[in-house]
Amino acid sequence: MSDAFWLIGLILAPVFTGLACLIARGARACERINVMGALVTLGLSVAVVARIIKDGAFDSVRGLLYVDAFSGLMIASIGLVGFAGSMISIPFIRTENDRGAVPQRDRGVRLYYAGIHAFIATMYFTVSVDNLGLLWVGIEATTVASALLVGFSRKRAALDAAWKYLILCTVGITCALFGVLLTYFAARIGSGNGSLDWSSLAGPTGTLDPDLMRLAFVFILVGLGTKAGFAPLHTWMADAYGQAPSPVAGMLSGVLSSVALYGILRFHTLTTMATGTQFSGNLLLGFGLFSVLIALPFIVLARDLKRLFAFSSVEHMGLMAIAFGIGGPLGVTAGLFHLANHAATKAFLFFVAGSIRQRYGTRRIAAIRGMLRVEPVLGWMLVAGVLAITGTPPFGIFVSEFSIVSAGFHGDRWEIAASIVIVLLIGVIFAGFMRHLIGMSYGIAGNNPDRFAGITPAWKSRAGIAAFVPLLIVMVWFGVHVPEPIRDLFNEIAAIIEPASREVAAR
Amino acid sequence: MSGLSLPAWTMLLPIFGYLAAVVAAILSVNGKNALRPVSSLITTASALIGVVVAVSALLDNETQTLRGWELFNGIQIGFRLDSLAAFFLLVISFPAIAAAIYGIGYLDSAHEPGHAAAQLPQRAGIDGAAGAFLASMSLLVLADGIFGFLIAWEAMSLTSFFLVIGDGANTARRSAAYTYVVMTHIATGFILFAFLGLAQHAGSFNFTQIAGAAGSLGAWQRDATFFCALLGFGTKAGLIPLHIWLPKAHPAAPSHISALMSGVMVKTAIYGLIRIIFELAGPGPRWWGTVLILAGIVSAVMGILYSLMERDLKRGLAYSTVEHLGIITLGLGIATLLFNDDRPELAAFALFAVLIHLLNHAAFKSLLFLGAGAVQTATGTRDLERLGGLIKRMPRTAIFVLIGAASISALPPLNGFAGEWLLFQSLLKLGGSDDTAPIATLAGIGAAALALTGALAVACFIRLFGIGFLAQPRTDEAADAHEVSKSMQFGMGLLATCCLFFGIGVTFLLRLIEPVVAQLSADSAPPPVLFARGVSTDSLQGSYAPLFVALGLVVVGILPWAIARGLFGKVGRRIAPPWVCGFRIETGMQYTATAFSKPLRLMFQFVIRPDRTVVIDHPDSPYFVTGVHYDETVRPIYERYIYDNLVRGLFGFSRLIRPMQGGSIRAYLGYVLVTLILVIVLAR
Amino acid sequence: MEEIISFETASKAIDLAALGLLALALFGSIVRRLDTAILLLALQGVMLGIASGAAALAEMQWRSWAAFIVAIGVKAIVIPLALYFVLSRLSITHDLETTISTKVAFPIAALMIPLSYSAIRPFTEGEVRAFDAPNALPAAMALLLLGLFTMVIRKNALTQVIGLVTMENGIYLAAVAATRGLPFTVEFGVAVDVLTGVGVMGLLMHEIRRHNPALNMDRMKGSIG
Amino acid sequence: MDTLLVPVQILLMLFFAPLVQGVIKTSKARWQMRHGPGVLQPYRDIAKLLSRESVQSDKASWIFTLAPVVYAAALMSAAVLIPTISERSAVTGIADAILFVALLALGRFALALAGLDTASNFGGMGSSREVTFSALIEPAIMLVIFAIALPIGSTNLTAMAGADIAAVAKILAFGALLIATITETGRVPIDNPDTHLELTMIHEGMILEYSGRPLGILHWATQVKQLAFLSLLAAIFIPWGMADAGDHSISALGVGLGAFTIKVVVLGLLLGVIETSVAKLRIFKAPDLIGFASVLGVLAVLASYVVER
Repeated sequence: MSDAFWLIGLILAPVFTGLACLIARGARACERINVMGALVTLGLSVAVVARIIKDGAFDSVRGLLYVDAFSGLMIASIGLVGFAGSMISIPFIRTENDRGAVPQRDRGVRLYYAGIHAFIATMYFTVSVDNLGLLWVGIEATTVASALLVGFSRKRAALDAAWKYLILCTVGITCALFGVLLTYFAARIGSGNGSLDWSSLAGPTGTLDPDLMRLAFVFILVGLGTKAGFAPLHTWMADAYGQAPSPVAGMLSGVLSSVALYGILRFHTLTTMATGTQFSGNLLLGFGLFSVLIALPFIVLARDLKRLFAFSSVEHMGLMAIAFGIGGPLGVTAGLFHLANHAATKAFLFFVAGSIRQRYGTRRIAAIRGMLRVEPVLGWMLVAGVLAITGTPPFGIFVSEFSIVSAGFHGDRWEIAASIVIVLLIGVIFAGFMRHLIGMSYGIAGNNPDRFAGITPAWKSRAGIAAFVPLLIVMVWFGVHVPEPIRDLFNEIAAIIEPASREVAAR
Repeated sequence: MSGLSLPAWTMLLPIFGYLAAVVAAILSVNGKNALRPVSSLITTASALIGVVVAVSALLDNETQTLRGWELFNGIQIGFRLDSLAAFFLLVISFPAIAAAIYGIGYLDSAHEPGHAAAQLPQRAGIDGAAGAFLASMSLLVLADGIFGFLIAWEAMSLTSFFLVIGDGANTARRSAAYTYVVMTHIATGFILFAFLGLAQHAGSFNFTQIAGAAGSLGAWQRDATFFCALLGFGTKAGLIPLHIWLPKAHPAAPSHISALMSGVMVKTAIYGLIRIIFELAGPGPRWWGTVLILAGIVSAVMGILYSLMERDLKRGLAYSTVEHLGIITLGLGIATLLFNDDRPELAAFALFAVLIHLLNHAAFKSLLFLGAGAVQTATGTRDLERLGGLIKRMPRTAIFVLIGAASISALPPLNGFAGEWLLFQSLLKLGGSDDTAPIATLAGIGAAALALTGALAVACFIRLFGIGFLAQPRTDEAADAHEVSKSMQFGMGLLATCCLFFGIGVTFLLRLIEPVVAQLSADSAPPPVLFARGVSTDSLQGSYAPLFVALGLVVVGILPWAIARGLFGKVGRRIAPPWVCGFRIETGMQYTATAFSKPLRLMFQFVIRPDRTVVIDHPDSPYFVTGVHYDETVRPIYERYIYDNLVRGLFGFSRLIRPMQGGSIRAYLGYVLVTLILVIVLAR
Repeated sequence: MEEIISFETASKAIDLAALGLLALALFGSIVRRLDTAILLLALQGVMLGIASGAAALAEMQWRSWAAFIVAIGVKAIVIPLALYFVLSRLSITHDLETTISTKVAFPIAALMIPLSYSAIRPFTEGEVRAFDAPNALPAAMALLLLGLFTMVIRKNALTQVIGLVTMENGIYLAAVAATRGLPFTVEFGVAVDVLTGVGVMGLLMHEIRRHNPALNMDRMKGSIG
Repeated sequence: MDTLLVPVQILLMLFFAPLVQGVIKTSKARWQMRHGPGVLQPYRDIAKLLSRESVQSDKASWIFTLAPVVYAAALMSAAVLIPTISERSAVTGIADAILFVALLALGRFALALAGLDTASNFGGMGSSREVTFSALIEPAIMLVIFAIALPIGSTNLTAMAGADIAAVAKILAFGALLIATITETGRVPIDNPDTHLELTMIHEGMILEYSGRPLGILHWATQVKQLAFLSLLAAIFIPWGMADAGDHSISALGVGLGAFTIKVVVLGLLLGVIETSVAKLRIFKAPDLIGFASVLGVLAVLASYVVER
């Protein structure tokens, strides 16, 4: 079988799974299909990634699809989080359904599964196309696919959130499209023929008009930045993540924003090739710092668990932006590593949040108390997750944040200043998080938390374990040891994102 | 001298041991009750191994390294056991033995709600966390490279955080733990800056390479590094005003953990400072030493003052930890100043003083915390005002605590004095190092401050022991206290013995740590001669021979009684109630702890600003008073003036920003538009 | 087959269409009545039709004709009609309540135009003169900004869709101006996405109307912070 | 001969101390136009007390019993350190000035605990005040020691005896040490040795519960402490006539003994004068005086460097 097969299969498998769910009879059948589909997809993604790691980039469908190391990283994270997401969905949706919280009962369940698989498919599509225009199409498709999932529980708040999400992201994405067009023009001015194929643009022949590319990048950054959730374009996040079903929220936060970042970085590369690293790098740095700064107060004052995590996503997207803005092999690899860690950790956290909501019947932080006594396992999972996301050892994010900052220290004085600032901000954010965490895990359990004691706890069902354990393994594993091939992968990607610095990460 | 010359991998044995203890604890969660002490016993064994490894490494004085694995972007995990690390491994391990053994009995019979370890899970939690705590501390000193250091550092803070918060049942502990973890985390940020600056210069994360590149550091790099390190490690060391977490957190933990935190954990900060100053970033300009000396003086004096004002036994001890870390910092400052002045032989002397005092403090502070725990176990309270008369009810504990109190008050011939004597001598050396008035005055002031601290410490521990253990019990809890279990006694006894022997045999200790000093001051450092026989008038050094002094004290102590006996024969002794102006003696008549420190509170009003509350309740007419409640509390000024404002500022800022997320989609779209336009304009 | 009109003429036509679109969008951002706004949107569609038609005549490729059909069909007829349909079903006055007065809105909206021109001038004037229709790109960018601006100042969900479509028109104009157009796959994908996007919006609007019959976006305050 | 110095010194201190006390009391009496009991009275008092049985508080513990032993041991050993008839401290090479201060602290520690152990309120009050004042005076003493020790670079009392440092420094240091002496020996204006008014007493408060032999020992030890301070003053500031550390010929020692006697008697008279001529301070005014001692100390340290020898 050829690579092409795997790749196409990777994109089509979720699609078919989704369709199958759509026509499936009954919720249980749906779940079974979901499991199979998820497993197949995971297998395919592993195959593709392995292929990429083994012998580099390849294309298929007459150059329509093209995956390099960077796509490989994204496929890996989508594979992991997507699998975990579709697994955790089973106990989650089952509980919701038992509680009658799913609109139109089984039909709603079918739509849900169809939705998440379609969503996953669009993400795979986005990261594996060659043509930047299609990349745009893919990102817009993710928005459309996920908007309905956000509004899944047809409640008012959910619908409003979905509306905001859709409108804001569509607006952003439209700006991005303009950016894509400008890129096209830039290509035409630069080298007579206008093309949007990454492989040709980023290739040695690709020359772009610097000034126009600069403008193009501005639109791309603002447009896709809205999707990725840079402050002050992040405003839809809190509502969307807060209202979306937790598995979806996990996928949105864990990978979707990273996919948007992926898009930005592709153009970042083109821009750097056209204008040198300074321009786009500084923009990223600026947006990143601002995002971390803006995320801080909302984390400190958060009242709602999932909104808290949403703002932490803003923070972490900001950190990644800073890492790529700092650039250089160190910065880029650190950013990529952070991307991977954040995907696993944040998905884990949202899944935990979902379980907590089902257990306590609320997302209000003030109402969640004494978890370590009421629900020890879940409580410790929350503790672990929060410690991981706030960058404490032995979790991966500690390593990646450390590398980001140390990369900053290798930069010029502005980058040193930036890294000092972010360390302090992260410190305060940690303070905010711990305040909530201590309250939730240790505080005195009030207002009868046993109201919902009857529910089947998501983290105890087999599917739940299948969702949590892999994520947890990745979180901890990357904290103590990063295997050789993965490090090589990162270096390879660094060479793709910053062709200027093609030598592997120093030391 | 030469030790066992163990292979390199043995340095990790204690760590694995502690981790085994953690595993044992986890396994015992739902296990049988008989399995309770297993974890603690494993910890004890590992600590013993730690002592052996450390001592033998000190004896055969050679640096051993273990290559670990590369983690990411050149982050190397590696281990190194040099003399300094060995010394600190020793400081970590020997109190750990006592604490672990003590813990067995303590957890069996702890009173305070939350520490009550009757139910197994909690006990397992404490044992496991304790094991992890010790493991991380040992790892900290063994780590060769900033990343391993930081991981261990954070792990140390987190494990101790979990120990402090316990089951978080009461608000006080939650807030204590919160303050602790937040402050230590932000402090870690500064340590990170210090390290990363060096790593960036050296192009490596490993201490060995960084130390190698230290020579070519720029002046401002050195200064920045030192500054950040001072802030970061100063917080952990509890230097005023960075210390506010310490008196909150240390008492909250179970007492044998408090012992480890106060006696050992804070020392890791000193370890970090020493590494930075003497190996990684030094030598630097003079002001480093001066700053350290001044910071030390402030912490020492203020710390002991606050300790004097405390009614809570363990809080008092925690403040005295602030004091002693101040003293150690003072000594470190002297060493730094001399080291930076390129006077290695004098710096070496000061280093001896620092290390010895550090070791001693580990002994007696741990001992006193264990004692406090025993009192708490026996009486269920830590409030001095509710104690009294314990010496009759728990005689052994009383003796141990008395030894601890005497040592910490720097009374000869116990170990506390040995350290202080060396410090005074190094102050003298500092003053003599160049004859300019400023340095001399600095030395003089330092001596005065040290003397003041010592005298206040005497007062403080007279108060602690006198009010807590002597005379009559003030409450029923104190009245029906009983001696604590054997394992607790053993733990305390072990440390008490350490106090005695470290005091008498300080000479041997000095010879033991000789390689450490040699490694730091890059100079063969002969240990200071404490005892000079035969005096030639030209070289008259100050000297202190503990053994002779001890013997002398005994002889001279017996002498007058012998004389009296010889002259006037034997006389009897009658037991009678004391004379209280003809009234019947009541426990209420006894001096209270608050009253005892009243004069000092009045004299130092200007720094400690006590809040006095007097409530006179009279049912109807103000002339018929039924009762007067007098309370005097001390709320530290820096909390009032620094930290409250910081917090207020943070929340103010947050409330300011929050409306941005108003929920209006048009506002959000507005942000997009504005951002777009701004960036377009900026980008051109 | 060979082209009916020359590229120059086509460019002229596109240029004029661009200016027309600009005027319409500017006007659309300040009109008082909702159905007027829809009408203006339809006119924008017509303008696009003209532009794409001209391009098609010049290029004589079937996909340029496809673009022309889309412009006339979808943008000039379907979407306006759909919006009008929804509007008629809505239980709201056809008056638009803008949030800021026209006196303020208009100058701001007008400012977008010089901004766009100044941003793109270097490529449409001077020695590196890349395009035959110098107004196309600036106009496209201005449409983008104006559409966004309309969305900001209007409360009603419908007007937000109108603003969005205006932005889309901008893109479309830019795409058309790129004579010897974009890769087909891209255009196709874009079209599909836009349609599904609008479709989903309709779906959501339908749902939202259950609790927010006037589709007033200001009653959509999520939780704060 | 050198090793013999230790017992000589001990006996000298033990049996000289009451005499000095007597001298002071007599001089006071004379200044107050009284006849006074005569210089040998302290011997009689101590002898009487030593021969009496003792009464002990039934609330007290073994601390109460042990305290006098430790107190006496500490202070008498402290007295041994001071060079008296010879410039050579009897225990040079074993102990130095810093140990002297530490031994004072040890004595204080024991006695203050005993004061708290009796369960009566006077004891606690005495201890509280004692530790307060000594906490304030100890820095002053240490400053004096450093003022002398810094220039000569040694805290060895043999070296400090008659060390040549700037006269100004010496005078300042003398003032500081004099105040220290007054404080440590519990004399007017800090404390009043011959009253038992609860408002004023400090030292007497702690030992209020003692009687018989222990009390005798305590008094004795206190007098030894007083003598130790006087001889410290003498050794450092008026080293005339002390036998050179090198030769300990009988003659030299004889001269030293004579000189020593004269010096301490003179100093004793001086204390008498002070005690008669000034009024006792209110207890919370005393710190000002003691603080002044520290100031003098700091100035002394400065002077010992700034001013030419």
